[in-house]
Amino acid sequence: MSGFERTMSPRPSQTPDDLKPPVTTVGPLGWLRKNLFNTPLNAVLTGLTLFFLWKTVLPFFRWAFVDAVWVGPSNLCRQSEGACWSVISQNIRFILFGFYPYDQQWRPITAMLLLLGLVFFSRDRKFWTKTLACAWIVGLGAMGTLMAGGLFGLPPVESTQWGGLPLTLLLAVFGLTAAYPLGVLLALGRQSRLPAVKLLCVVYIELIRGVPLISLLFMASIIFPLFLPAGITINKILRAQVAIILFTAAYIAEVVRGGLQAIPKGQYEAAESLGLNYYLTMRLVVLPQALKIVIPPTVSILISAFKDTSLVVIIALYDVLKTTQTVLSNPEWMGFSREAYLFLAILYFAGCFSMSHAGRRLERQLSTNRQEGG
Amino acid sequence: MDSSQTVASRPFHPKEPFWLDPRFRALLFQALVLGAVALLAWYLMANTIANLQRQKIATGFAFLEKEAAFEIGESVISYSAADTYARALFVGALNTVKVAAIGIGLTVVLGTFIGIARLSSNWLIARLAAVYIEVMQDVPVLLQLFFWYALFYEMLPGPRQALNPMIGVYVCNRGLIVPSLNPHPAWRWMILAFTAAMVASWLLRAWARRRQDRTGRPFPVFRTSLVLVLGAPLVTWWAFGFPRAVTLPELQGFNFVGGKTLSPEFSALLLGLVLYTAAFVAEIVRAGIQAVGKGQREAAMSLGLRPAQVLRLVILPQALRVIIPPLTSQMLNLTKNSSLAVAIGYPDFVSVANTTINQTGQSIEGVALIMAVYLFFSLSTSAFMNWYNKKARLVER
Amino acid sequence: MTNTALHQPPADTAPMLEMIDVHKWFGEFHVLRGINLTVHAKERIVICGPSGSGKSTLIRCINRLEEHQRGRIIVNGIELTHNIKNIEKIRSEVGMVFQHFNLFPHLTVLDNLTLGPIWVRKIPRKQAEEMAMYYLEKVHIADQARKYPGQLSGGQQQRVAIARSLCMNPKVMLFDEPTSALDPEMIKEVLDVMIELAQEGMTMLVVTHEMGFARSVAHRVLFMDGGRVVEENTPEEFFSNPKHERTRLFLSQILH
Amino acid sequence: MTNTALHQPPADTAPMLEMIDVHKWFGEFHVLRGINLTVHAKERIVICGPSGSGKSTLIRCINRLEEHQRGRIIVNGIELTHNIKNIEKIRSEVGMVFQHFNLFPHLTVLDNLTLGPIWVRKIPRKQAEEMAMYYLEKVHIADQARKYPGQLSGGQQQRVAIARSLCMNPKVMLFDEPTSALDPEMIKEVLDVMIELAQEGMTMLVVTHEMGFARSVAHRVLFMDGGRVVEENTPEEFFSNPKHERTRLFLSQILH
Amino acid sequence: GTLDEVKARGYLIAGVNGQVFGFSMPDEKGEWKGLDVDTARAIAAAIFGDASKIKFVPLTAVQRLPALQSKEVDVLCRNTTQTLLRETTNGLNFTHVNFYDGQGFMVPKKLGVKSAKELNGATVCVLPGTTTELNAADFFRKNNLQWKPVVIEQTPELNKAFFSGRCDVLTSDVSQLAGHRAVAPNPQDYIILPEVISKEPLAPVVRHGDDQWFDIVNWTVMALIQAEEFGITSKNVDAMLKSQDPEIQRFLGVTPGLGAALGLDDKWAYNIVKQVGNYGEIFERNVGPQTPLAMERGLNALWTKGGLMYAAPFR
Ligand SMILES: Nc1ncnc2c1ncn2[C@@H]1O[C@H](COP(=O)(O)OP(=O)(O)OP(=O)(O)O)[C@@H](O)[C@H]1O
Ligand SMILES: Nc1ncnc2c1ncn2[C@@H]1O[C@H](COP(=O)(O)OP(=O)(O)OP(=O)(O)O)[C@@H](O)[C@H]1O
Ligand SMILES: [Mg+2]
Ligand SMILES: [Mg+2]
Repeated sequence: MSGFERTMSPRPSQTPDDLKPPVTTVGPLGWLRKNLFNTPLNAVLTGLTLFFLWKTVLPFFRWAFVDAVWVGPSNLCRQSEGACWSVISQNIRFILFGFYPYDQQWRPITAMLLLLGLVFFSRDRKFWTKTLACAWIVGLGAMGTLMAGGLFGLPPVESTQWGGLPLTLLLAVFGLTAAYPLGVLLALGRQSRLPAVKLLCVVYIELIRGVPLISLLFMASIIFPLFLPAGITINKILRAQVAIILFTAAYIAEVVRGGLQAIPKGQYEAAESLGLNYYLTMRLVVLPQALKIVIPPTVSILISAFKDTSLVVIIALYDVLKTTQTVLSNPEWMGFSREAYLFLAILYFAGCFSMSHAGRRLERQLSTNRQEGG
Repeated sequence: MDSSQTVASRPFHPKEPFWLDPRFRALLFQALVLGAVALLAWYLMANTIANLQRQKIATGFAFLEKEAAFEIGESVISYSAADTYARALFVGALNTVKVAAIGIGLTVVLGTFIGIARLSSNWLIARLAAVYIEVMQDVPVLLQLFFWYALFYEMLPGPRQALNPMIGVYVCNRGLIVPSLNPHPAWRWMILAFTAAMVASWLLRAWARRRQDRTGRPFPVFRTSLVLVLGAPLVTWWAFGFPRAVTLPELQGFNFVGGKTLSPEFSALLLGLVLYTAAFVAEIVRAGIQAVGKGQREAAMSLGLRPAQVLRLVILPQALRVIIPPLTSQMLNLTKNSSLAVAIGYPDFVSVANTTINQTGQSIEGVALIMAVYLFFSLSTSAFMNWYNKKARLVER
Repeated sequence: MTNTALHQPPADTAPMLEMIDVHKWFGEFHVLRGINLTVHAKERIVICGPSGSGKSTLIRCINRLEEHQRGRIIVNGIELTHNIKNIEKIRSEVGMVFQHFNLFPHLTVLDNLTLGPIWVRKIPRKQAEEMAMYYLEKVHIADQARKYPGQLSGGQQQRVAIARSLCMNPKVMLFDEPTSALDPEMIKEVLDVMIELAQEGMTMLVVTHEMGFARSVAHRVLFMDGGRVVEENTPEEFFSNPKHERTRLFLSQILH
Repeated sequence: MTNTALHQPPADTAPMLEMIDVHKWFGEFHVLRGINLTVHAKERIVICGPSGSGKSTLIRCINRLEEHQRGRIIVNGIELTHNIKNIEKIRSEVGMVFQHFNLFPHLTVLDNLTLGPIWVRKIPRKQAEEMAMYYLEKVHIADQARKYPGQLSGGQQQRVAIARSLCMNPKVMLFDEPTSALDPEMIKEVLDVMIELAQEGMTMLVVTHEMGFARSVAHRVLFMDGGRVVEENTPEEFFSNPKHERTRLFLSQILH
Repeated sequence: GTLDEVKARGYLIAGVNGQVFGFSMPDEKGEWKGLDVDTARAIAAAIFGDASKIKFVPLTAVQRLPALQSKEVDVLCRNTTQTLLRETTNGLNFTHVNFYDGQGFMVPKKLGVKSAKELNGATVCVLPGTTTELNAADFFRKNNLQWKPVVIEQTPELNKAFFSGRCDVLTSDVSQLAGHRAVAPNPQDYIILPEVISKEPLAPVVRHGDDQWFDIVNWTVMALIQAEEFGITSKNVDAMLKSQDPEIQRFLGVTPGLGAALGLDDKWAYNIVKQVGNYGEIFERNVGPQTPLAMERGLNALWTKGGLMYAAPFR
């Protein structure tokens, strides 16, 4: 290449200190060359990609922002070329809160803000203290009270009337908090030396992991009532919740098992020879280490559990996906699925992305911790 | 030694209280656990039986032999409403297998592609791949299915205004309709030729390896096989005089008649599952490739191997060991997620089973069938995994 | 440190540990083939022998990390049987130090030390920490109390492990090759701590190949081979005048 | 091994390797600042210098694991340009041994050795295996041929890596700190193999801090700092009478 | 019995469909609207004298019968067709029919189809698991027609699929077709074909074995009909209290006796009419010509007007 022709005749290097790198390798130009045009193939690919982006992003931008209708009735939308965001803005309260009594909807809003606040303060390991744990307990209690009412002069609201985002969050948050201990127990059971316990746990875990979640939801919604003696019923939401818990627990169990297997045998022996019994060994020595190891895979399970709550639409629970679909089946708003589903996608994305972000951050913190302290 | 006398004088207790024996405790605990589980199972069974009797719901699988009396939108084998439930369920299972198999194939291709793009030295492409992976992983697959399905029927025109990008090919909200080939003996021969070429390529590979071992001269197996596999059917086709009579799809009454149809339900399901799962596969592929250290590539390169050889002889064998186990579980996930077909009207197994439950009221049997079918899939997958892990471990140690 | 003081045989008290015809099998493999051993209080025993001879297994049987299948093991008057009360009692009276330290990496040094006292002995935290600091000083490492094990060198870690055992006020201390995972310069700091411990009259069973330690500290040296105690002798005799051919061979390999 | 034999300067043949005013930048960072170096056949060069001085980069430029941006590199008469044929040719004539061995873990030792000959040199397998066994014997490890790299010790792995390079019959061998990832007792076995290689007259460029090796084997020692060859000297002169202040400082740190 | 449980609980739980406009569907404030919903409200009014003491549970087709059987809901007002097998093998009792329906077909006008017999080769959208699916299969089989079903369990998805042209035909109960048409972007573009291929008497459902509860639900529906026959509406019901007609006096509880016989307050019928209205009002409000559904009374007119709505005497 030309660079070589220039240097064909060897010259002694006089002042190599002032020598600048070839212009094509540094600066914005160097960056472009290195990252976008380093080979002919890459140059072609870059060109094609830019063309593709030009052809897709620009029209999308026009559709989503420039020509969009943000508020206003549906007939306005039908005349416009762009996105009809008013399908969201006009129905936002039903989408977000479902059947929750219209005049009481400040309560789910407050509860969700509370949850958001708690999550925000839990994002950093620095804040993981007893106070935060208490705050979570108090917070969850307060959220429950706010949602259910019946105390402090709040009119009671049946859980069957909860819908929309609070229901999604409820299924996710309680699903995860309850599945976690159960998953840990199952993992311990699977590692147990007692053959019967081990067998039970293995069968449970493999069975649950082998079937799709919706078969469990079907079970919860149509078979479970048959299991109960005549006259005893359990609320539909609770049954779906139980199905989600049982499902997630099996996955958590497998992840935790990975952590348990990573703990060297010497740790058990050291604990045993201090005289700690099985329970204390697990609680004080093994689990704290194992659970720390498995934080990254746990986060991805939490994310998929959060996404999986959307499957409850199939058993007619009014989570945020179902409320959106209900709006879409209203004649006025029929045909604006794209906008509505995009909105939901953004909602879910925000939730999942912040979780995975927090997970990565936690992982980083833990790995530095381990270097200095573990 | 001399310690026996000291011991003889010491009182000891050969019989310990049995309840302090850990072996006894272990047995007791297990018995308690098993008992509790059995009790629970018995209790549920008893309730269920009582409820079933009280509500006069039939039990057992006798319904499988009854006439299903409902239609199924698409089927790999022939089916009509006059067939039995068993056949209807079988049709559903085949539909599940169909979407899963095609989906798995496409997912692996797309996922590998995106995974490699994620590692591309081209910044733009790497970024785009990263964005794709992040977005797809963070949006529920059910929502994606709804989105694609809605897009299909809201954006595409009806059959009468169908897009006609090529002669005989129509795109409309009834799906993608392509011409179908008229029956001709040539087709069977071409399939035969194709199979023969595959076998020949396989033999060629073995031969080429032996020859290279003997003489050192490598043989361009891949290129030759490609020529063979593509050429043999073509030659057969030519030998039969290029029969190319096709049935063009034609708008007759409501719908296109003739030709083959890829329904929107199937397409939306396939698209949703593939796009979603490919994001996970891409991450797996990326991790697998990155798991092979940079040093391995450098060492291979400094032996003078060409880039393709580096990839084939050094990188891939190592990367695959890392990739295959999580890849299999993603394949299984795709299969399980295909059960969401029920939400967008593709008649997969769950969908057919659901209808069956509705018609017969025998929900326990129906859900049990669903679970059994998926368990079968996942147990066979884990059997494969065990086999593979054993093999991979052999290679490593 | 006076060697003579160390070599004074212990006062003849009731035996602290007795093993009578102890056998153990791993599956079909006969690891311990009739071990007889009596250790009195304040006695210090060094066990050596080739790899795979069953030294670790012997020592691990004493606090029931392995279960023996024949014979009797009596620690401080309590027989090791399937009675869990007895097992727990014996474990809290027997301290064990491992080759690989086995400190708890998620706990600070101090928490490592107080874990047993607080949860097994049920001592208030404050008191447990005072005791922990006392023993940390004993192993010359009090300034590291707030660190995590991962931040310490191997020698420091092993000393913490010794202090952790001491915090349980054990009657007997078992050491399983406590220095063999250490770099040469660290071996000495650990051995020094063990010698101090010996001077204070701790009953000790030490599996080690540090013959210098054996010579200067042990009352008796046991040589094991093939699951049997082949030779039992005073250190002087053992090193200068071994009785068995096998011992002689082994010593020639060890003391190059 | 006779030191004198090793130190005979090589016959003055055509240069095996020439580097003329070679520059390299990593982004804005000027790593190699005008390297001029001529190596004749059978010459043995040791390169040393502080960390980050560009030793690895220099050596990696020679077989194009890094691309230089100015100047010329000519190996055995072939100039390194963007011509892919030339690069492949040079790579098959230059052997490289890495700090971390970089053996292929999915192949047996034998397959590691035959990979290059079979696929690059297109030699029949049988012949390639014979040759591999020959070189394995040369590095004293013929009995491990059927094992996988993971089953070998570090020293054994590095010797396999050397044998793997030798199987390609290279004209020049490059070593990038071949012993720095090894335990002390293994260093010796690897250095011994390298010395044998030197005795047989291989042209070698070795980045190493093993000054004993440099002293006994090298014809020339290059000292690099800040991307430049600061000093170039015979080993005797280099160690006894370094010309530059910087070299002296470095040597005082290395040879404690 | 169920009545005591409901009273103790303080509200009624009714299973509804939740996806059929005009019969049961939430509006944008989450308020339930529809004919089935109002029927259920009438039951609450009869029991508590307060039509708002009620909770609705949306149920899918698969869930509805188990939900009733397991007592998750007290009564099912979910356009459920009365059939012999359902009454017997599923242990249910259908009360008085609150809507006479029949299965029909809806097609876009522009297809130019006049009769269901011309539907050969059509793609048909159908809800799975209902009698509808079976009737359709029977119909096409009987007439030897080719068809391709698209079965989607989610009604909104099904609707959308049809209106965007995914199917040529939507088959369902005629009332629901009207409901679906009402929600179409351009309702006038669709016609409902004349063939009604089945009888679909839709009635609230209760469990077997609780006769008192059956009576309450049964007579509540009849009270709605009877009120219309008497000409009592929510507006004039207070005035009607002063009516001299002994039948009306008995009906509205001015003359006590009827309510007590059901185990309810004597004002039960008054409360129903006062709070929910009579059958005619409910019909007009939810599905009548003024609504987007624009349904004629047809079979659902009073017997006096040539329909099938006929209440047994209140005495
Ligand atoms: N858990 C086990 N299962 C089966 N065999 C075992 C087990 N633990 C030890 N062994 C075997 O028992 C024999 C004695 O082992 P032990 O660890 O007691 O030897 P050792 O004398 O401590 O040797 P070293 O000096 O290598 O530590 C060895 O052959 C070993 O392989
Ligand atoms: N790929 C790279 N990108 C950017 N900088 C690099 C890269 N590789 C090396 N460098 C930098 O170039 C300088 C020289 O690196 P090189 O590895 O050649 O040093 P070295 O002399 O081999 O040091 P060491 O003794 O630590 O191996 C270092 O400062 C290093 O950080
Ligand atoms: Mg041992
Ligand atoms: Mg280097």
